[in-house]
Amino acid sequence: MNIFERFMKLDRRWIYLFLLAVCLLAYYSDFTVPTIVEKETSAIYNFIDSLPPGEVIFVAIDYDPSNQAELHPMTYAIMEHAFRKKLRVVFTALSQNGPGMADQAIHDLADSLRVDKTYNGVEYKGRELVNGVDYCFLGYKPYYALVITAMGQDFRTPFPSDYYGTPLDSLPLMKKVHNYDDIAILVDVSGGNITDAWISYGQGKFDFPLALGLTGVMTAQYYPFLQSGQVMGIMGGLLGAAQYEDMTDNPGLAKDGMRVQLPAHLVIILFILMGNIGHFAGRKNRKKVQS
Amino acid sequence: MFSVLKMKKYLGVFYLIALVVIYSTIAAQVPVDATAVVHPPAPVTGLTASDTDSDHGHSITVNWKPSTDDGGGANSVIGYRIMRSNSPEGPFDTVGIVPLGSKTFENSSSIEAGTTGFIPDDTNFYFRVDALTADPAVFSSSEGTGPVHSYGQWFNKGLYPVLWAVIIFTVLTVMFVSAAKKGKELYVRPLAGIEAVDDAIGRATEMGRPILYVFGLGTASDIATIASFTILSRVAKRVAEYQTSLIVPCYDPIVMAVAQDVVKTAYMDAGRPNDYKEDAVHFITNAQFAYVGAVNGIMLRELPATNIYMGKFFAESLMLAETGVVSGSIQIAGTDEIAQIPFFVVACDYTLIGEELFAASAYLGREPLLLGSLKAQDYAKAAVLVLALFGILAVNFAGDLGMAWLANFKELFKVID
Amino acid sequence: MKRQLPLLFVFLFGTFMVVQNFVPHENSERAKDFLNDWTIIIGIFALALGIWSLISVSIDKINKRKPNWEYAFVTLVGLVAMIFFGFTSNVSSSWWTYFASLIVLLIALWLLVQGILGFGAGATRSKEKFFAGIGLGLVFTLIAIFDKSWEFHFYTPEGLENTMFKNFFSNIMVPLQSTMFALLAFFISSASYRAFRARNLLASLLLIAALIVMLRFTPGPWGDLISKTSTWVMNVPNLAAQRAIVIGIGLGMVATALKVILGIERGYMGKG
Amino acid sequence: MELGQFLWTSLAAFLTLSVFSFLYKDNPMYKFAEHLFVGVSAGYFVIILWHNGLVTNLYGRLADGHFYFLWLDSAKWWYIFPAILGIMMFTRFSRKWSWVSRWPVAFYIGIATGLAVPLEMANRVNRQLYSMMEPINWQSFFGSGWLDMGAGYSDIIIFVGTVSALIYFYFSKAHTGVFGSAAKLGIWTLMIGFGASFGFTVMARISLLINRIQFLDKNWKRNSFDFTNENFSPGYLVLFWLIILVFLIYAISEFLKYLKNKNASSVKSA
Repeated sequence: MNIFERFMKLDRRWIYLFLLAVCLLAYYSDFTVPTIVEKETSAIYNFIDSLPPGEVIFVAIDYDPSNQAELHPMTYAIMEHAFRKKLRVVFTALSQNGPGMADQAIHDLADSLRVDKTYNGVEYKGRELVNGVDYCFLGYKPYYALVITAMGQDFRTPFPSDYYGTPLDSLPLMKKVHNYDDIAILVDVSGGNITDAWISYGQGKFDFPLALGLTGVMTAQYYPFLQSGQVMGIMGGLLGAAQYEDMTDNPGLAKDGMRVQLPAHLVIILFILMGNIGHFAGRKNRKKVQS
Repeated sequence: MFSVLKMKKYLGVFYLIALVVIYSTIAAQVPVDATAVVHPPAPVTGLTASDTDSDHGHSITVNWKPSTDDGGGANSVIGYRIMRSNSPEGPFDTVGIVPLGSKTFENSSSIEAGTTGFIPDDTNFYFRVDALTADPAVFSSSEGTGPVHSYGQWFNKGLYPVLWAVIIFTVLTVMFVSAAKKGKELYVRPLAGIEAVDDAIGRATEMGRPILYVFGLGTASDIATIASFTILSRVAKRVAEYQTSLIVPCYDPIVMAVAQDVVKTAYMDAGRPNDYKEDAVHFITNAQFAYVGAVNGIMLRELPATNIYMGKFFAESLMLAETGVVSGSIQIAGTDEIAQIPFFVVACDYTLIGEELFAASAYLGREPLLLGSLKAQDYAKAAVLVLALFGILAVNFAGDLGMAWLANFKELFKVID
Repeated sequence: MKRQLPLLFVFLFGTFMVVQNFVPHENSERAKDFLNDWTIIIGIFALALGIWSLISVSIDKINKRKPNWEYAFVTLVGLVAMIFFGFTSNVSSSWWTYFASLIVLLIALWLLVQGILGFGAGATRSKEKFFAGIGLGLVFTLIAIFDKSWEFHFYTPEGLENTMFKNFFSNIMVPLQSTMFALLAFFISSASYRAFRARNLLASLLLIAALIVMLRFTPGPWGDLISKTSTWVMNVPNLAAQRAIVIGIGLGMVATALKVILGIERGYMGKG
Repeated sequence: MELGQFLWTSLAAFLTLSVFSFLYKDNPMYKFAEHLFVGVSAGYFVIILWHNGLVTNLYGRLADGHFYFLWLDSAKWWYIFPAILGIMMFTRFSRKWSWVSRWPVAFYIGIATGLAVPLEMANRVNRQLYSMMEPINWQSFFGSGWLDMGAGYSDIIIFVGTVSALIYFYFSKAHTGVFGSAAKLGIWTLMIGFGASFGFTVMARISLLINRIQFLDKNWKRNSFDFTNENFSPGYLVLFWLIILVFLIYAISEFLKYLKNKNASSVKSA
């Protein structure tokens, strides 16, 4: 068996081993993968970045733990950016298994905000996040379409109290926040069809700036809404999250992920090329034999 | 796309300028003095209320002409309040508030009595619309309208295109099926995936190894699964004739029950009822990945000669197909789940793409009745092609040719729920 | 009649549902909701059939000492434990009676099912096994009645909040689920290695499109060009392909459904 | 992390590693994980369907908080019918009455097919046909820059691609002549589409792997070595290494087996 034939008939387990080794190596190493920032993502970043301190943004965390790998990085990137900019965040989790995850996210964020950091040359002092002042977690209610519509009247209609049981009226943050008119932008991070409800029942009826964070597979489906202007920006999968992290100069989960993604893709492409080289070289050899 | 986006950008600027202009005119007109009285705006006119069409009842649509002070005149209107009452004199209750510029409001409720805002059918209501100003105390009411009552319709007019499509398609199917019954010869082009099924069963017999038939995650209410039952019945019949063994692990209990029936009948038809084993078709579990794990285990332990995947598949498509490669089986797949077709195409020896799955039952049986419906499908496809071609020409050129009425040709096909 | 009646049912209910779709009236909505409930309820009853199939196949494996029969115990214990947890409330004081009764329940069910299956197969001592199972079942019932630290709840979903139920869910089901899913990372690589060979024109098209899209986020001088190309491929040729498949599938589905309603296709009844 | 939680996490880690070991080949650890998964998930769905299906959709409607004799005088007594149909499924255990079990199936399939006809026609045929008739962007026919998906030519490519791919699906006409060329264009379009969606999915699948690596690293390994944890005991480390050891021993034994086979086969060939 010459080398080309070996290329063609590699045991799949070598591929697995090689892929795993590369993934682990990349996971534990420390390099950054440059990403090209796309317009769809920078639109979201620029909008949030230009908001004055004290403005309220709304983050809808609409995914299950099964989509955590792709979507959690977006939530972290956007919320940290907002908190560092002294914006305030209202968020919901309208997916059944989402609330626990959202709760964990806000705890993690509170931890990382206690530390002083410098992003894009600006120094941000560490501070303590206060529930009800800096953020408000509304929680989960079933029938997302109805919840989204009802929130157009007042957030208190579906959520009289927040996730932790405190009545909304007693939270300082919510004093002046009643419905979508009081928020600067709504970012929907979603792994399912709740996005459609935000577009048609939320944005369509109440007309607020809507940005989407979607799983990679869903992204292509929502480009038409970007073109029609119903959606002001889209972050697609881990790639979108990595772009956002690049812009905020705060490499996190997504950049970690991209560090594995790029070599993993390259490994797969390498094996495809090897198979093809083997195929063509083998064909040449066979032809020689025939002639 | 980019040019469109750019235009949008300019539109934004335009809106911004327009907003500034409007705002400054309002600011100029409204005295800065806070104690100044807001004059009641002109009331809305032309108020009509009627039952909402093509719905389940319990809904009334209110239409009006906006106040002359809405976006013009004194420009004092900020919105409209829709009021409803059981008698012309009142008292009126608020049923909705809409922003300025609105001309219509749908007052609707669910069909269950006792839910909030329930609107009983066949009950007279009277409506009034108030033009609201920034001062809650200052508004002007329109003339009342009514009585009006809601009622359910027996036909949804938004579904006309669907109705026609279903009727025409049914007629086509019945026509071709009865033509086929009369013994008219129908040509169908060969499908590689179908022809492979017979060879695959033969191969399994030679190797003395079983055949694995997988329905995927479909329930018995998925049409793909129902089509798959027919394919299974053909496969099982041949398996019985060749005296090979068959394994059908199931994800859905009803699918399991039906598949047991199908396989049993097939064995009886083949004249070998004693060869049928009750546990050939068995249930595994209702969880996607546990099911996949178990089927993968079956593949590596029983080493089936042939794996047939027909039905509805999700992420497990590639997991099954790749494990099947390891166990050295010939694999034939067919699914209507678009996202999974690429994986089957890549990993399986033969793949029935989308519609071919539904045609497979007809192909396998070569029964004229079922082949007749293929002909109907082809005619329907031809109709789609012709209509689409005509539609795209009409949309793009009818206006230029002075046939503006044709430009809206595509609206004939719009489905409104 | 045994065969004609079901066909009639399919025809009547099928036609009714087709017509119902065009009738928005509330009576038709209610009828649809009601019939939908039927399918749900039939599905739940059918699950009992499925579970019985799982149990009997597992026990058959054990009794006949088929390959890997030892593992069938794992399935059975997992199944019974999960159901037991799902019907009981949280344990307030001592855990040992809880787990002791689970073990008693397992043995009782084991004997009972062995007995029932034995009757069918005419095995020896199946009667003894059956009654021993019933006896142990009684013991279990007594523990359940007299042990006040935990109790059964069948009509209210307390069991869903049971600690053990939740732990089994989040530490057995969830990690297994995500790991099984994660195997796809490996399978997708071996599948693409094996299949993406430029053997002919079709395979080459498949290969090139896949490569372009896979390379879409590679940094470098070509990065922008490739990323634009991949967006275009995803939104133009891919859209065309998907649309055609959707229309084809739609017609295929409607045709199949019509054939079933009209009684032309009876594969689901074993008559092809 | 408390001991109890750590034990559960270690179990999860063990199961995770077991499933990954399947990539090498079928082995006892995988068999254990697989069979456990089947049992637990089946039990889980029994419970979920009982509490969220049977109780809410059937019992709740029949009983509505009161006791009724056989529920015949219940407010929604007609829910007896689906229950009877459901029970009919069990007649399949009897040889004589098993034909009755076809009734509920017939109801089920009748309802499913009846629902599908107008819905699939509307969603898959009518709506797609409607969206095929789009105006072509003549203003910027060549678009801007490289491969512009909003440009006029892209609109035309979409239309032509759809039409030709539909022609490929023709069953009753041989793919020859002009028709055959169109069908060929159709299968090209399909293949490009398949390749693209395959390549697009790779990223999401790698993400899943990363998620598992993160779980093993952050939730399990880190807690095993977390000396700052107040609940920490050497048992944490022992458990960690024990689980690793299981897989290590398996790997070594497989390797020895491999060496033995290799020697044996080389002897044979000699």
